[in-house]
Amino acid sequence: MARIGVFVCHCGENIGRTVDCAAVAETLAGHPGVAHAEDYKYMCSDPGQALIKRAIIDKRLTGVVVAACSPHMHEKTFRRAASQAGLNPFMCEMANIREHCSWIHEDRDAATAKAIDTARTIVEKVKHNEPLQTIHIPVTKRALVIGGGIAGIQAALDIADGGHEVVLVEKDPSIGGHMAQLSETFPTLDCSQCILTPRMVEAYQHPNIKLMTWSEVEAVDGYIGNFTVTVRKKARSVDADVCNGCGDCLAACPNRRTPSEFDAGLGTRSAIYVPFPQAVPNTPVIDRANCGRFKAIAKGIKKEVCGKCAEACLKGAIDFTQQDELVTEEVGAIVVATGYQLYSIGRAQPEGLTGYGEYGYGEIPDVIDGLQFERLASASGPTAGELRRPSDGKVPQTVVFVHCVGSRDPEKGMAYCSKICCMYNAKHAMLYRHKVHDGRAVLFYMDVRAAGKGYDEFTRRAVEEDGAEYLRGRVSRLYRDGDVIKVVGYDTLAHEPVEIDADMVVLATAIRPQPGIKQLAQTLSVSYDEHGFINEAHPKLRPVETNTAGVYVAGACQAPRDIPDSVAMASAAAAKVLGLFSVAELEREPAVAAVNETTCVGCLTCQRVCPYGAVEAKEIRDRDGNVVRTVASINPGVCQGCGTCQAVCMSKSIELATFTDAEMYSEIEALAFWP
Amino acid sequence: MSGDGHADEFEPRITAFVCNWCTYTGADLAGTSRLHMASNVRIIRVPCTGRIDPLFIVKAFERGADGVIVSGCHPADCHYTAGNYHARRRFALFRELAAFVGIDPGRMTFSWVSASEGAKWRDVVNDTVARVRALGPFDEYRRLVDLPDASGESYATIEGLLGRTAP
Amino acid sequence: MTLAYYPGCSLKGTSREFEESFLAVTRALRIEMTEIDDWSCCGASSAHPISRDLGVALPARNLALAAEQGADEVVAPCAACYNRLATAQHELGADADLAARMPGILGHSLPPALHIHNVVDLLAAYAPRIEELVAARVDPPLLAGLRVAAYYGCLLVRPNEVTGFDDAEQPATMETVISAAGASPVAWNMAVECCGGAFSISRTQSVVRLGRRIVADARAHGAQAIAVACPLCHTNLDLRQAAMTARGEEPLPALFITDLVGLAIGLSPGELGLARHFVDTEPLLASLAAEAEATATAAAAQESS
Amino acid sequence: MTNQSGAMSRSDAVVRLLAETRSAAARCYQCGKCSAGCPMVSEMTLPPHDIMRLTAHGRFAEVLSADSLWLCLTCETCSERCPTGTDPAAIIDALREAAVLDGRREVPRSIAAFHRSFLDQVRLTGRLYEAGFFAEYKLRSRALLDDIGNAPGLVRRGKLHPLPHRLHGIGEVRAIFERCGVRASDLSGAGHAPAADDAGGAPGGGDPGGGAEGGHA
Amino acid sequence: MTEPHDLTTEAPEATTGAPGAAREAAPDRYPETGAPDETGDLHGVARHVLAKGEADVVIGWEEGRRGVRPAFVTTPDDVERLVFDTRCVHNLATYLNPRRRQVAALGRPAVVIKGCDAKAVAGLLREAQLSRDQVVLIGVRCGGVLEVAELDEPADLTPETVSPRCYRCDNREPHLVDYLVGDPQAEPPRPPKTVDERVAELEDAPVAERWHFWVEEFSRCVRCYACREVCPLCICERCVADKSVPQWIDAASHPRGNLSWNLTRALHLAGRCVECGECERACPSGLPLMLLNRKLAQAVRQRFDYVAGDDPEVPAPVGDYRLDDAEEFIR
Repeated sequence: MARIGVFVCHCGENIGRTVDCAAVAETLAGHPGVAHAEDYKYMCSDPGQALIKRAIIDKRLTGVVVAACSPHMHEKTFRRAASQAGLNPFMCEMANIREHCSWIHEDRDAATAKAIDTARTIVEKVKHNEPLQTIHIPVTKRALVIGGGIAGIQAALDIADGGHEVVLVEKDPSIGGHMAQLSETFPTLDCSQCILTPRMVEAYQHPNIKLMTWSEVEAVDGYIGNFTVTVRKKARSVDADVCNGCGDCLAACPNRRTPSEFDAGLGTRSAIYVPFPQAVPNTPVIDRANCGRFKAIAKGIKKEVCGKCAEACLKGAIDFTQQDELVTEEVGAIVVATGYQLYSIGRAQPEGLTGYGEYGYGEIPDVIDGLQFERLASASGPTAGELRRPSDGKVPQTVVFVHCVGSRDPEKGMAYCSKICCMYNAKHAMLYRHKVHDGRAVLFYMDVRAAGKGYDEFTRRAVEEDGAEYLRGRVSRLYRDGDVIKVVGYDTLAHEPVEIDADMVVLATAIRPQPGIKQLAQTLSVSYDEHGFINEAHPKLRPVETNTAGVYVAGACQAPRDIPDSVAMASAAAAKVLGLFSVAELEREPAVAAVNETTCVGCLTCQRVCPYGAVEAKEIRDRDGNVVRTVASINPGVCQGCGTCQAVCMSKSIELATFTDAEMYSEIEALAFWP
Repeated sequence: MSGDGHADEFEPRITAFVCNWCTYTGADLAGTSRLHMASNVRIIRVPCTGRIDPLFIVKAFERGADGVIVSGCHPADCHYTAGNYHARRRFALFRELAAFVGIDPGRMTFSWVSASEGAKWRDVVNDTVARVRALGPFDEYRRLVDLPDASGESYATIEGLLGRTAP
Repeated sequence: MTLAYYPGCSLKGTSREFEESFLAVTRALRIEMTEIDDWSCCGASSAHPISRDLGVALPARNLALAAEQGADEVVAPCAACYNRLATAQHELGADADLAARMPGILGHSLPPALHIHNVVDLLAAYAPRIEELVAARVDPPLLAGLRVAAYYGCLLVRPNEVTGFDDAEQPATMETVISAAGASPVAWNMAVECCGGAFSISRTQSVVRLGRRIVADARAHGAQAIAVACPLCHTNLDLRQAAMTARGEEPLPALFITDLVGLAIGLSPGELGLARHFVDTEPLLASLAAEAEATATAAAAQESS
Repeated sequence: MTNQSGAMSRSDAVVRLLAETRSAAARCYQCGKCSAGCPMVSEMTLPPHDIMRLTAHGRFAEVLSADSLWLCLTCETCSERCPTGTDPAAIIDALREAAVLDGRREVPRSIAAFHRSFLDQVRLTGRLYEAGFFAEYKLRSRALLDDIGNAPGLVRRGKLHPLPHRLHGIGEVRAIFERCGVRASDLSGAGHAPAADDAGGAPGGGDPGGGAEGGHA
Repeated sequence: MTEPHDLTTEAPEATTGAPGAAREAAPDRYPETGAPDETGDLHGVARHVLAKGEADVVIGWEEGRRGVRPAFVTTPDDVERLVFDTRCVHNLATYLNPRRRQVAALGRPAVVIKGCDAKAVAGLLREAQLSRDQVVLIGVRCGGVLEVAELDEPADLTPETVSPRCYRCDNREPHLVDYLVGDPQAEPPRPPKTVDERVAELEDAPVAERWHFWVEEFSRCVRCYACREVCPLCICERCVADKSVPQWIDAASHPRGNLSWNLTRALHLAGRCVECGECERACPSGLPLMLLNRKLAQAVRQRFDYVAGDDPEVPAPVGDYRLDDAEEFIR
């Protein structure tokens, strides 16, 4: 006969306010199989847990039901307490009478009745629970980091320093991400390359880091501790081992006009290129879309075209025949750090977003975005650091910086604030004033959001020392008028319309996740929000984890974020990974399915539905070894406990532990008591 | 029982089978956001909508439910990648057969509610309760078992069961 | 596809020439349409600013008449009427309470959704036929090389989710019609800036201020004429242009888009009512004819040599 | 914005309109983009975003008595570019309607005269009888000399019909006015003398010299 | 509920459209058995098969005390007992069901199968209950059969006597065969009311009326499970109805238990049932079980573009899914 303890929590007054906890405990005390029932103000507190432990020992309880908050909150807490008192943790379940009851109903009677029913349902379930032992599964103590920006590099370094191998996959030819494109970084104005390049080299030379640039993750199978990742190493057409990065091939390449992605389209590069001087690895890549030879091949021209880079290469490292390569990596944890892209104001927009017709849809010359300004200001940029405007190379005497282009603009599809633009706008104004002393920097803003350490002081310096003119009001329209750009605005503090003839306009466009993030998230079966930012497991309490065990997130791919936060988040994710790798074996919830081989007829429908391929056919042989029957058999290591097989099994020969038929049936049965 | 219904009004009993990763968490979010809703729904948690067997729904009706909600992750968001796709096929067929044998489809709600759609969960709950309240109690189901009538006669006539006078 | 024609009050009065030009061109392009019988004013500049119901009911009456007279499409050459008809239909679609009350207010049943055209999208739909007629003309193309600034004003493109016409900030449909007519549209900045609309007589100095900016910008970008598609804009840029032009500056003729198409396909200035314009179009027409003549003789000479 | 119809009393309608505008204006976060793009902002004492601010805070006394409400061209630039979808154009429309229903008198005379004359002509003839409209506008706005120079040009160009059009459905049009609760007396008391900088009529510019348009009849 | 798909107006080609069309195009679908051996009549083939030892028993029909009954011929001499005529309505594929130990004990079977029976064999192959090389299939060209087998003389088919299953049969000449006997037959007559029409009639009735109809029918079910025993595709060792812990389906034969039993049986056959009609024919209480199967077959056809055919390569829709499956009923 079951001896179940029911513990009803007041949760301060979160539950007590609308649910009569005493009545719940009292009613449950009389329910068949319940040997102990009491209510207490804070079940999850130490005294609360002590109550449970003492009851388990004193009353020799065979099961515990804690009627309190959501299992997602404290199931682990109470199961640990139960096991400390000698009860198998899986005999302890929670009844959600807070999020699903007290918080969402006002009528006290209705809430109390519902709480009683919910608790009773879980009591009936626990009667049919079976004691289970956690499954121990091996952990492949290797990590995969997707994205080679500062967040990815930091995570990879921390994990590698923790003594574990890391595979760092980066889709561009070099790691460094958007940080490499910056000239100087706020709030200290130290040069971006100077603080980033050492980290890139450290990652490149770290014995534990396997760097795979010009590569993308194509498929991810398996589960925490045992992921099998297929990475597509795109053909570089250059043999990385032979190449010594001398750059002769770059000089020999006839095609000089391809717009450089690194210079945000302002500069140009050759078809065979290295994105930027300090690129890591310093191995060039042939951009087959713009290389004469490959364009000819694509058109089916038999004759060999160009090939000058191969001629120029003394080491013979150029290999036109190289093909994409699919590499499989076994890893135990994955950190997603794919970073961000800037919203473009053009006409063509992804679903749900709108362009900025009033700012010219990006077709007005000298109206550029933040990254393009960074490239103009950067010494390695197309203008070697001289602030010259793209159209005619003149040094602009008046530059207007427009805040919130796309951000905080629900009508354009992005209601959120992109967090870092106020800071880099102040920085841009300072950089401009440092380089063009008599120039005029005008910033149209709504609010200056500079909440980091030393941040507000930084923006005040831009105003007080560098003479940045902050005008409060959104710009209504930009249009080219002769040689200048007319900026039509309104100064809401001075109560007057403002029209400025700007030589150049810098738009602080919104931060968005990288293109293709949704496909990657679906490959990892991780959820994402309507913009494509990865959903964290819990906004406050589990910010670097995702709802898929073993997959962590860091940097701007989760939400707009500056460098200090991205680095901190990367180290946090690395800490999570190291925690995961610190145990010999992973303990896994024993929620796996098992086949009753006497009743299974081997129709193998379960094999067809299993998303993890956990079901194999198994032959039953008689003593003489000839096959009597084939049945299905489930590998407990691979099964993730979704239960689809049990639902499609006609003869109900499969039982998923923790959600067995008996347990489900008892929960439904309990509702028959519903008054 | 629920806030806005007046005392004598029929309060439907709704059983909800929800998947642990999306809708259950969405319902948690509705809780943390204090989104008030009807209290007629009793939630039973399953790992995935793929785990929900039509027998669960039939048994829920047999045990007195007036309406059933089945809810889980949106397609492509399933934590187990494909559980909701199998569930979608299974319930497409079950729903048509149930309607064919005379169970009003209005008594069953199928929905996708993600972990961030607390408000949608409240709407699913409130709409289902309102719809089933309009349909009234599912007495026909409860009367299918030939309970001995007052005189102790063990086999009630079929007409009695169906609440019709004998032809 | 039966097209109803809603002229609007100004086309019967101060902007008669727009109706003459519109009817002449539609006849030439073989666009069949019938004027809505017993149409009434859409209340354009004065109804909706003081009463939302009136601002929807007056145009809705005309939609109901058009539907009752068997039309499923309506063209309103005047941008203000077009905007009011579109807004009425949009509001009736969006506001159930208003839609419920409207039959009682109108005395007609609620009009079904009609496809509402303005003159620009109608002409754009017939651009191939315009090009055909221009090519078929024997004498040399009159408008070749004529630089025209396409002026949309505000009511054609805004509010965009109501009119649904082209792009609210960078429209291009009128440019396609101008090119079809053989002229060359000019890139300029004031295409969608408001001309002052109904303040023409009640607050003329605002209209002069706004109009001066528009004409100046057109002239600065080399336009020889401004193409308009609204009688209000035309009145403000034609009748009021005298007040906008400084000493010694040549005024810029304001032509209706239908005038351009008419001239291109060979209709005479008389048929297009050009004489009714305040800014004289004669000098421009003369210079165009002369240019056309010159190119024709040069081509003939070149051929014979 | 739902609004009044004949049945509801005017004061109820005003209360409802103001409540609706107030809740609609709550979406505005004062970014100033509407005022930046408004063609008439330079002539307004209360630019659109200030109107939104006062409306959001229920300070209707100041809003309904502002000239600026009447200087709006209804060109929809503000609503088209508003980042939060507050639709200031619709709010200002509704505020004007509330001002009329509330019998507010602070309306620039010429504009009050324009709207009143325009609607009178439409109520009387079913269409805008322009000759009658110009006459009535002149009387109401007392701007007798404005555009006098243009009158002969208009007549010569046949752009001024002497007689109004006979509308068969004139009864329906008048019924519409009545059922929409728009009375001939609306805006009657309104109209203050033009403010100092408000020049009122056309700067006397008439036809640019008779000779120039000699041309074709 | 989706509106009833009216198959009555369906041109014959259409039903054979989906899976059948592929068949004509690819005659080499059965490389392993080669072209069916036209050795003429049933007896000749049976004698050949037994004589050559290709099979230990030929399962067919023979004259019984009342009408025809299934026959198990094990020696070439007895092949004369085999008959085939309009009374041979039974679906002999049920004897290939592994649960029938006593038939398996007779050794390697050869079975005489009509078109509908062939579909059942394909079903068993799809679910690994049978492997193709374990059985010899003797296909017979069929022109439709009577609904009643217990007639002393084979009667001609009339609209009243023809079995409802035969109307619009898309497999009158089975393809999943090693041998094919019998002459091409004309199309069977159309019964006064086809199954589709009966389904449509019920669907047009209001929900409450449908409920009453089925409760009345199910109240007559005595849970003898004949429908399960006769069905070739009910392959479970222990049926869920026999599972008592937990007892999902009430064992008692009151209407509530019968409703959940019949719902579960129909759902377990969704996308698998070949509509051979044996369950309805075997039911002692005369429950219209084919209506349930037909309704689900229509749903499977409309929603998943699948019609059960006799090609084991075409996967059944159960346990499969497409990203664009219709979800109009999901919020």
